[in-house]
Amino acid sequence: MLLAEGLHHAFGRVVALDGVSFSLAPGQTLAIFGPNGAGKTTLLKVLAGLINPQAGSARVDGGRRAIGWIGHQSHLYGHLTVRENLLFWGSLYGLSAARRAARAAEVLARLDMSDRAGEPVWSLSRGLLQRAAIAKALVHDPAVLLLDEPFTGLDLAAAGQLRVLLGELHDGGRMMVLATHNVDEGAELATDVAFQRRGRFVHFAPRGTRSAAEIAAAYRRAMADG
Amino acid sequence: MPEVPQNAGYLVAAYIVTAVILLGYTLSLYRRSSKG
Amino acid sequence: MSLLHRGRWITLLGLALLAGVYVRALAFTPVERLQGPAQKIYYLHVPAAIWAETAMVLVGLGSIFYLFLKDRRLDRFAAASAEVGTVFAAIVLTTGPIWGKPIWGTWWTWDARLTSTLLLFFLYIGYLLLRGAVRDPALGARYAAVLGICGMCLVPFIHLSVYLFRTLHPQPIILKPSAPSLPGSMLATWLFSLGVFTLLYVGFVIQRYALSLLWEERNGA
Amino acid sequence: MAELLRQAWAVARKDLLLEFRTRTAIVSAVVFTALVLTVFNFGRDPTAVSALDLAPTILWVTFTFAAMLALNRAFQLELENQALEGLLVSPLSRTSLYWGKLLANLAFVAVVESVGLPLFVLFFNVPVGRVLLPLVAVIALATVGFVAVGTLFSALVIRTRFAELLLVVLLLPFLVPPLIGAVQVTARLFGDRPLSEAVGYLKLLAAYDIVFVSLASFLFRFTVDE
Repeated sequence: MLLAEGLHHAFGRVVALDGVSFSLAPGQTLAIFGPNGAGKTTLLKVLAGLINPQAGSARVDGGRRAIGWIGHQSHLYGHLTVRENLLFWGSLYGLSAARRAARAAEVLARLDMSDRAGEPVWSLSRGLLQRAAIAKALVHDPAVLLLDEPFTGLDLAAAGQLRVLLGELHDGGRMMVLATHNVDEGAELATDVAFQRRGRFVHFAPRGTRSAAEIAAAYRRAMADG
Repeated sequence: MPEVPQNAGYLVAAYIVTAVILLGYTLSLYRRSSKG
Repeated sequence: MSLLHRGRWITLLGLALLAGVYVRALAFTPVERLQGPAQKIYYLHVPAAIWAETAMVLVGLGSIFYLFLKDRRLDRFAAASAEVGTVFAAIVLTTGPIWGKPIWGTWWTWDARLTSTLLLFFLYIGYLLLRGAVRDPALGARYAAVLGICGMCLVPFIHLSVYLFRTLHPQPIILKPSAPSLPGSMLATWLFSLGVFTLLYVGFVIQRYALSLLWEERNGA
Repeated sequence: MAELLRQAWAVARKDLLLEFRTRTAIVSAVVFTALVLTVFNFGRDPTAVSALDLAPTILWVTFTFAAMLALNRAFQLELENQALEGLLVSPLSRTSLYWGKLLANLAFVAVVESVGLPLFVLFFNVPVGRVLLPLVAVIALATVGFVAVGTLFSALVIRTRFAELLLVVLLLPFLVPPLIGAVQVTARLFGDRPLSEAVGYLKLLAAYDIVFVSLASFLFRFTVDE
């Protein structure tokens, strides 16, 4: 379960969150669309515990152990190998030595990077680096996966691969919150859709049978009216 | 009776320096507050 | 009457009374036989040193409460107290050598108070530089608070290490530079001066506090 | 408590592994120490000033410089590898992060000191034999003091512009008390004076360590949290 209640946060006079409340059950994926500066990243950072909100509260069952974060930073140490990175992060998430070794192997296999396990991260290409970053975010099998503009900077092929991969992550009870300013990305992954503007959800509803195109049109209408 | 050392010059210098620093800071505060 | 004006009035009153201290010290207080007239530098040097240090302790206290209460007023006070503390430290570091030359024959002596004020001065410079180096006001306030608290906790250690160091090289008791055990009228002048420096501290801090308010309104921080 | 130490050790181990992999920082620090000791040797006229009088100051000025080199690179690792956000998202407590960095810094400085001390004895033929143990003890006692404060301050300056310079300026007043204590105790040791004379300074060093390690552990969170 993920619960956000009455979130308010501002940086000086710039309002980032102006009363956001929603909850997410296992298996649900929320896609949040909104222009830059709508407060999407702030919302994700509050959910991840990086920022404590000036008002309201955000809670995830299992706390930080249950949260996976994929942002613009890889969180990987260049001079460590891919496996060494995964083992290090696994130990921070409280996995026992055996458990983290198993998880590392499992996650690398899932991202078909097992052959790269022994290579230093600095030698990886951009696409491989992105996959290694996702591997890191999954090593502790998080209940909630928070993705902040994951598609930015990826070429078409890498974006496609990422979309397939995220699709597969729907398994089990995993919850996902994806924030992006590009409405053409991620709409089809979502079980629920929200439009965020000036710190508020101007639209929040299940995707239902709406196609990505319909959602994009609805988004443009919502953003257009003043 | 040992003769009292004649070092009044230093005394005056110290008092002037203190006054200059305090007045200087007062001025600085005034200038910074009125700057447009 | 705005805060700024109130601060200015207090400062002007303080400066006027300071003139009173000058007259009283120079004309109406007896000359100390051993050190000669230069001894009267004391009446400014010691109160300034006391307030240079007290200001740092107040910066630390303001910083502790700021970190817990996140109240911007405490942060403004800490910034003001640090700047004013720097000014008083500057007074000590200028009058100190001027006093040292006639009494010890050298411009700089590792006298306990002078040395501890020098360290305090470096602490202040670091504090002001840190505040200047961080652009985001909220972040700058938090970082300054961390340094302010460490600075306050350092003051006793500065004293300990400096006075401990000094007791190993005992200076002649007669010219005991640190504690001003002064007879009658000299003590009165000294206390009067301490009072004036207190007033100056308050006036300056209020003005500097009001200045921060002004800057915040101006660039909408 | 065990969890705190375990996590701290994970961070320290990662830092030292990275340090071992790149080695540039540790080698340059050791070379720098040797250089400073050499310069000190040329800097004095052996006939005028006996080595013994200057020895404590030379030793401690060298060690202080070496320590400051170490302090800067600690959080540089996180910045270069874009990993600080990952550490803050993970369940790693801020105190453990601080202790991890402190341990790594102390290990780094210990390596430099363990090379610097023999060189120092060699260059200045200081009779260290009998007093080696107490000397190492006072070196450790003083180093913990300023590295504890330095580790906290390096987190403060890491995001400012002139990080290296600012760190030195902020740290200078905090170096003096432990430095005075260390030089005084070292002078007594070299002068074969009974340690009882230096008890005051030993207490100063111990009190400094206790106060500033606990203070820095508490204040560290404010340097990283939003």
